[in-house]
Amino acid sequence: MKEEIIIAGFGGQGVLSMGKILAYSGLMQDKEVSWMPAYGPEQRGGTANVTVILSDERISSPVLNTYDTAILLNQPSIDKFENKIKPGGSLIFDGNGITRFPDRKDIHIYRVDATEYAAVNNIAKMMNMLMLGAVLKIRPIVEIKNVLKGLKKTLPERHHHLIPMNEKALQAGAELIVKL
Amino acid sequence: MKEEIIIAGFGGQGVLSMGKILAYSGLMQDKEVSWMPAYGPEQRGGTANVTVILSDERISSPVLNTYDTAILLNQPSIDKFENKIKPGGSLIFDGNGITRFPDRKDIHIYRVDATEYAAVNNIAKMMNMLMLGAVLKIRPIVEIKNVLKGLKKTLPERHHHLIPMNEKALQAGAELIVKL
Amino acid sequence: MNIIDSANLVYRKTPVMTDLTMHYCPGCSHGVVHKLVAEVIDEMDIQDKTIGIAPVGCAVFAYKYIDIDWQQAAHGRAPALATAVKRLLPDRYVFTYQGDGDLAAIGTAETIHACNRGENIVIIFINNGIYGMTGGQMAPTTLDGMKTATSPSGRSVPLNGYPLDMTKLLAELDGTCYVTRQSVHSLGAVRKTKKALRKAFENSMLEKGTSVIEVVSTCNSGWKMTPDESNKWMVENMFPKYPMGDLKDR
Amino acid sequence: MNIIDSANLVYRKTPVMTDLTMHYCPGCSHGVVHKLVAEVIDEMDIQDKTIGIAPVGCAVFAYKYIDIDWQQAAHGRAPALATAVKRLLPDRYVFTYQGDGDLAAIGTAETIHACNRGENIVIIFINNGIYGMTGGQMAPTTLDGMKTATSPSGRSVPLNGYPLDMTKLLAELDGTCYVTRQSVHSLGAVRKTKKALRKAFENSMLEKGTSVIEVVSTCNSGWKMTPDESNKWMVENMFPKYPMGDLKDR
Amino acid sequence: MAKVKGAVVVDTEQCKGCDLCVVACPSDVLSLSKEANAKGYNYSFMSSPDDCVGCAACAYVCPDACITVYKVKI
Amino acid sequence: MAKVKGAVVVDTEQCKGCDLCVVACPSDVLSLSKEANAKGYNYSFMSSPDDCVGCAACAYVCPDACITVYKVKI
Amino acid sequence: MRTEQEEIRLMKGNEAIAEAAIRCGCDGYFGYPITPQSEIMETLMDLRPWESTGMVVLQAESETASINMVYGAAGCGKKAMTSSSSPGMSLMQEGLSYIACAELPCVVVNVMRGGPGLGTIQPSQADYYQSVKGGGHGDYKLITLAPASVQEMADFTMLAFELAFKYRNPALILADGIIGQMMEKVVLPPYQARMTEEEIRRKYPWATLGKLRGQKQNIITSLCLLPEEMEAVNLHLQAKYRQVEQNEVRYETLHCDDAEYLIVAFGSTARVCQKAVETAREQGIKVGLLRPITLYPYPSEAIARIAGRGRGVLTVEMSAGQMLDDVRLAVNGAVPVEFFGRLGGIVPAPDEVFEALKTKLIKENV
Amino acid sequence: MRTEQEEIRLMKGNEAIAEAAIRCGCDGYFGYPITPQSEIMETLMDLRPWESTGMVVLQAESETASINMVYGAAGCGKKAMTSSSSPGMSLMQEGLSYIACAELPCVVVNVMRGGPGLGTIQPSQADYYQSVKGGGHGDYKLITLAPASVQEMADFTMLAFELAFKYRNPALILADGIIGQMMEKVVLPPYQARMTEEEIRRKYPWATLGKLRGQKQNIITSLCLLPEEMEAVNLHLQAKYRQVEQNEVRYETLHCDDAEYLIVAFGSTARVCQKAVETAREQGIKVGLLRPITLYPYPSEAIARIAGRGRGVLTVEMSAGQMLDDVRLAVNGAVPVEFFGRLGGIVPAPDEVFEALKTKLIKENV
Ligand SMILES: Cc1ncc(C[n+]2csc(CCOP(=O)(O)OP(=O)(O)O)c2C)c(N)n1
Ligand SMILES: Cc1ncc(C[n+]2csc(CCOP(=O)(O)OP(=O)(O)O)c2C)c(N)n1
Ligand code: SF4
Ligand code: SF4
Ligand code: SF4
Ligand code: SF4
Ligand code: SF4
Ligand code: SF4
Ligand SMILES: [Mg+2]
Ligand SMILES: [Mg+2]
Repeated sequence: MKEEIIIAGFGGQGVLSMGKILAYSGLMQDKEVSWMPAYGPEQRGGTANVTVILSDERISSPVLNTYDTAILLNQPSIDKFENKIKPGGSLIFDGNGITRFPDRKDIHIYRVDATEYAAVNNIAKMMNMLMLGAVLKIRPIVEIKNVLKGLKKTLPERHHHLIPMNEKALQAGAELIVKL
Repeated sequence: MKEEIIIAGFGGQGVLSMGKILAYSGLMQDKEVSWMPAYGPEQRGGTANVTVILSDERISSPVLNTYDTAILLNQPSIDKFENKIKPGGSLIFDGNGITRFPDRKDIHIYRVDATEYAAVNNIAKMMNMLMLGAVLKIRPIVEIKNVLKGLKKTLPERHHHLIPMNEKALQAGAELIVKL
Repeated sequence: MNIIDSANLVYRKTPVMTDLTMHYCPGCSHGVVHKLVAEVIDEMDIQDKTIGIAPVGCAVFAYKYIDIDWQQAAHGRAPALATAVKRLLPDRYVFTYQGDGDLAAIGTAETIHACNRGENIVIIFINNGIYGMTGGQMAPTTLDGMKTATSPSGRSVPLNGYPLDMTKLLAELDGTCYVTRQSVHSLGAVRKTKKALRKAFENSMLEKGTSVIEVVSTCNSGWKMTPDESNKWMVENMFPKYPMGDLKDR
Repeated sequence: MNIIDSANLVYRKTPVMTDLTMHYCPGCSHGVVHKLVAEVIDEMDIQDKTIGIAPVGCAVFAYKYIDIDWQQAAHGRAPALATAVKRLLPDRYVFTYQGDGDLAAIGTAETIHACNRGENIVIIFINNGIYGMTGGQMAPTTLDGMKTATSPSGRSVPLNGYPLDMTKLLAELDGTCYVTRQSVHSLGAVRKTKKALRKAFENSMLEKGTSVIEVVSTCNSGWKMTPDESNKWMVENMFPKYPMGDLKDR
Repeated sequence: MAKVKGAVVVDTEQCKGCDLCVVACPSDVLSLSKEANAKGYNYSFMSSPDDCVGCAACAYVCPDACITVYKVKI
Repeated sequence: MAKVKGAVVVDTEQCKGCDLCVVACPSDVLSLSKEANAKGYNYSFMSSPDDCVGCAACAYVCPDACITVYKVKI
Repeated sequence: MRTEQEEIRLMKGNEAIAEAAIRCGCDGYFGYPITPQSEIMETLMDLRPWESTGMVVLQAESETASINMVYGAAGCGKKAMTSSSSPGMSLMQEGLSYIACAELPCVVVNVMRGGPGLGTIQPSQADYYQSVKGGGHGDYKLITLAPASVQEMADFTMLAFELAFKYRNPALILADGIIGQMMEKVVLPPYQARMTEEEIRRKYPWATLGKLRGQKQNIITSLCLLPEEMEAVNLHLQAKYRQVEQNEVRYETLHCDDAEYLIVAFGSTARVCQKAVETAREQGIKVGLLRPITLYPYPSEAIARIAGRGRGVLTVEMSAGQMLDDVRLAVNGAVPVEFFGRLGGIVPAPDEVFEALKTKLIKENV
Repeated sequence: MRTEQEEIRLMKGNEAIAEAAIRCGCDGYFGYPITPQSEIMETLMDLRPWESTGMVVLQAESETASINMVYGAAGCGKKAMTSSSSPGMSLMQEGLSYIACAELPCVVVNVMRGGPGLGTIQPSQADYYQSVKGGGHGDYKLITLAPASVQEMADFTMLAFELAFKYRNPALILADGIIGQMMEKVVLPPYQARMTEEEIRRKYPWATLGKLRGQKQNIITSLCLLPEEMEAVNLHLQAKYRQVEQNEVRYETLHCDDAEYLIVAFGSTARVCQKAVETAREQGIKVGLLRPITLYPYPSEAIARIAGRGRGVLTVEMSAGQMLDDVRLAVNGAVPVEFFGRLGGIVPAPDEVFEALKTKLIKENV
């Protein structure tokens, strides 16, 4: 098993932490993992992206040309990464503010309106967990229980009370998938 | 014509300026010249030396192994340079404070008590001119008139009145030579 | 009644600012100071005679926003560049624009010696008590107890030393003619800062020496507060250590 | 009557000095200060607990003459070395010995920041107004009008800036606990300097911060005077700009 | 004393929604919009335009030079 | 008041003839010698030994730590 | 149950260095922030080792100060380190030359970014020359380790200290933005006690800890005004470097046994190349990969040996071709040596490398 | 009668640089004292060019400040220069990397002394790597001229400015303590007027002299946060370097036509080697000498050509063997390349070189 993932969006959308949770969950399942951000002074605008690889074997390049799965949270990310998905791979995008929809025929495309759902339900900070729930429904690369274990490991103790809320978001996100 | 000269002594004995006068005089006679000091923070003791080359041809190395003529003003200099004089070359030394006299048989050795003469005659600052007078008597590589021209060029205007004194010292020095 | 008419114009962006959107975080003080510098250049009509020296810090791209000739200096070295530029072009207005890391840490020597030589330049010193650009590390001016990425439990004097009042030092130097501390958190403060900047630029041609304008500023990203909270925190916490006003004017 | 008898001994070279002949020019102030430092170390009985940091400057070979452990720092960086040594060996006495070029030109940032952090070290600052080691060039502390190899017609403020009173700046910093200016041209001056040195060394263990002892000194070679003339010139010309006495003692 | 009436124009695309103009306005003229601009910021706008006195406090403190101010005496 | 008598020993080989001790001596005890030492310096010596009061001023100011001072009360 | 000491963690390369430093008994870290390595000091400040192991962590006023603080600490026989990125490294060159000459053991980390000048904060390998040829003045060498994984960031921190003390020489960890910023699994080394002063005095009698009664003074210096003495210092250094060259060459090979073509690459570029080699092997092209782990001493012999059996070498770097010199010197004309690089912060993609292999090397040999 | 302008003088290499700088219209010198080159600034201060040509001469607070002052001055299209010696050069590496990337023309003089560390003040050539490989971070090159006589100290000062402006690139004069301190005859160039502002605006429209109405702003920078842009900057630099390599290689040969053995040496070492070649020729040994004048760009082709005809090459340096790499790269295995060097401030004597020639090279070929 090997899954090569790109997650991209605006700084502030939780791109890097979504990747971190994925990577940590992989670690919980004894996979080899790599998490490689395109780093920069994000707080001052611009886009953020992270390449996450989960694999049974030792990972060679943490930098990739093409991906199995792309999780794209804004228009510039779709423009940049749509063409870098392997044929047969998956593109999962958030519909908020998208003006040009992805249209490749040789990949699976899913729309997940996590931002809207989060806004409506006043859980803006859970947007990335909603998205992750959807992603794991589509590509069940790690088990939800390991995601929760991972969260426990990474969140500081004082935030552990938020874990049930995260779990709910993961479940809710799985319901938002619209296959195009 | 090519003359390779080393001048060595204590800092303060006028080693470098004697070399400079020689080099400048060479220049007056349209020779190629090079003046290469062993530089260092002299003011804080130690010995000074300078290699002077006068030649009709372009000079290759300003740094030499062996010399035609050595002008040595103290004991450490004799110890260091006596053996670096070419067979048939000249060693000219000041007798002041010398405890081990040079004794090579294949070179010409001259003693010139310039320091003593300068002290007795209260012209300590002329010591190096006395020595130079002797040197030029022994090895007439440049003409006295060019030395004086050179002096005129190098000395600041306000010191030009000292030139006759220098001339006298050159003449007096020529009388101090004792061939060993 | 049509109020919005050029005849009724009270305030608009000076044309000395370019049209690019600044890369600063929302509410960052850098933007306000940029605007003021541009306005002063505009009002003095010296756009063709002014050369700016940009630092390494959040303001590294200042050259994109103020429409004059610029040089971008290595971290901390802006005063060295400015020295050379002004000495070679004595009838030009030359200013540096520097952060507290740039001016008061790595550039300490260059700053002090430019001021001590009395170079006829303007030094604009944005003191936000933090390294904004690199993600909020401690600066020499970081207050005691203040949390930053390299003082996560708050600056501690035994560990990290005292907050440094660099401007006070610069006022001590014979080479400075005008040293002042300002801010830009309110209308009044902005007006004063602008006046100070104008005076400093004018000093450039009077051969009086170096003018230093510290602007005590916020870095809401680094401070992890909203812009408004930052302003309030600044007034309450920064001002006591870095009090407003002229330190020297001769 | 045999006066010369160990029973009657009043003064002799301290055994903390080595037997090497110092490389300094005849009459150089460095020698006197070396002796005093060694005497203080001797009297405090801390030869085994003291680490000296030598500069780049005429005193670069200080380590040959004072018989303790030494590190020789890059030009200007002695305070950085001392910071690390003291932080890693807090029960040791750590001092730097620096010239005015070393401390007040290239080492400005290191000096100011060590003092501002309040490192518990002693900084001995030999201000002879010139770069002795390299042949007498202008230093930041060179007086206005003073001739040096790089100001052959005398320092000129418009060209070279103002003489820098670095010690005054250091006294302004919160991290310094004791800042004093002394000299070694007379018996009285020597005694005072020694007392100041002792106090500074004692401060090292009190966690009060940095102690700075400037010794206004002569460089007769660089000044092109006899040692005695140098002392007189110093009193007349250096003292007005660099007045004797404590600038800070807390 | 003649009454004064002001108005401001906010460059809503440049605005970063920092709220500083809102806080600075002495007459509570400005608010941040519910809607976001293309960069995702809730821009400032005149929620109580009639109260504007054209004092330009908002414009002076705006870091992004988004505000143009007009004023008439009436 | 008991009279005091001093004497100094100059390390003539280390002495650099800087003259500072000569100037510093309140009793004009010291002078520079006519003769030079091995390093070429005219070293300091007690030219008026009887006047020495053992005050050590000379020793304190000597940069090269050449002077040892003795004193007795007589 | 896993103990805390051998815990497997997911962390950034920069964080791994900080963790490993504390665990291997580092005495002092001195640094100045710069992207992409600021997390090293940030992690240390967060972990507060001064409360646990007693390690000192100090934010200096500049890189110049940092490296000279390292000099001071190392002079006391302490395990001292600093870290920076390219522009900051340039400011350390004088200090490094002093440290090398004074023979002080210490560890320096460079997480390279795109240059020259202020450049960009993205990954690069263009400080190779500076690192292994000598960015500072004079004849000296830094033992240079090039990690290619987060695990190696941790491991090489320990190894670097080991080598530094073994040879009394600064050791450089030459990483890049990728390795610094990426997260991987890492097994952290167990905690090792800091050296006691008695240990230091015994093992490193040159250290300036205070001159004990009856002992000679210790002097840390790089000054010898007499050129004869300075030459002797240099000859001693050179002899030491020959030792290092004999004992400490480290490299890793992949598919080199039957390789007709050889790729040479270090650090994260080697990871990218590994993927390219996999692709090539899938297509039946016999390519091998040699990854120098020590950049100084350089695995010249191994390269000469493996390259000599094949038909050509491709050097891949994130630079205009710097290690290329050393590959060419190793191969010494035996087979063609080609180069592929991306510059100024761009990371080559695996398929670009594969493409370069085909167009630059294999084609040439057809 | 000789005019003042073409006067023949006896002067030190350092003094020649100062005189030549004024004469070639230099606008600004910024420096910090260090032996063995302090006479450069001292001579300038003595000549007071600010009263004649208007040239600015400023003693900076450090080498770091000096090189950044040069950046500022050069950014205005002015002819700016600095000088230092080895340790001071190390402090300039960040600045040089910035200057190279911002493409600013300027002249830097390094009068090398023995390193590493504080070392000694005696002559050395051990900053070769730092000069031509890149002591600073990133991929950049300094056009590097190696004078071997006082005359060349003067001539290369002019030439360096010419090349610097031709390529908008820093030019380095890499001399050593011998050339700096020795006196020789020198014909000084005639005075050349400093460029007027109008001239600068016309010839160097990138200069920051103040943005005139209707013109675009000029920005001197080395920053490109986007790696794509930074790569473009780098590719542009690399293309320029290829140009330099094509156009500007300079070297001198002696007795190379029939040479069986070739000595390669630069700077004052080449003078020493010339004497060794004379001795060898007297003894009937067919030795030639190639003296690279430009160290970057390096005369690799010439060396390959001449060495290819012979039986071996001896590289002679005042270092542990740094240019040796470039000689080996040029020869690329065609003939044996041997090395003779003295280190840490020692100047090789002509007979030592002759001896090395016999024992290292000729013997091997017997
Ligand atoms: C030599 C060097 N060291 C460090 C850095 C990294 N760096 C970039 S900006 C900065 C500090 C910025 O802080 P400040 O000057 O206060 O400006 P601000 O961003 O707060 O406006 C640092 C350390 C660098 N670019 N170069
Ligand atoms: C980086 C560097 N720059 C310059 C020098 C040359 N240098 C040696 S000592 C010195 C100045 C000495 O002056 P000061 O510090 O006043 O000490 P003094 O000799 O007067 O006691 C200089 C510039 C150096 N060794 N290293
Ligand atoms: S990080 Fe701070 S200083 Fe930088 S732009 Fe953001 S708020 Fe302003
Ligand atoms: S040069 Fe000056 S400071 Fe140096 S030893 Fe001589 S007198 Fe002392
Ligand atoms: S101009 Fe004055 S009243 Fe009008 S919106 Fe702005 S701040 Fe408010
Ligand atoms: S101050 Fe400017 S940027 Fe901030 S909300 Fe108001 S208009 Fe927008
Ligand atoms: S001890 Fe006093 S009296 Fe005696 S020689 Fe010395 S200074 Fe003069
Ligand atoms: S002070 Fe010392 S060195 Fe000077 S003359 Fe007197 S004894 Fe000699
Ligand atoms: Mg800041
Ligand atoms: Mg001094």
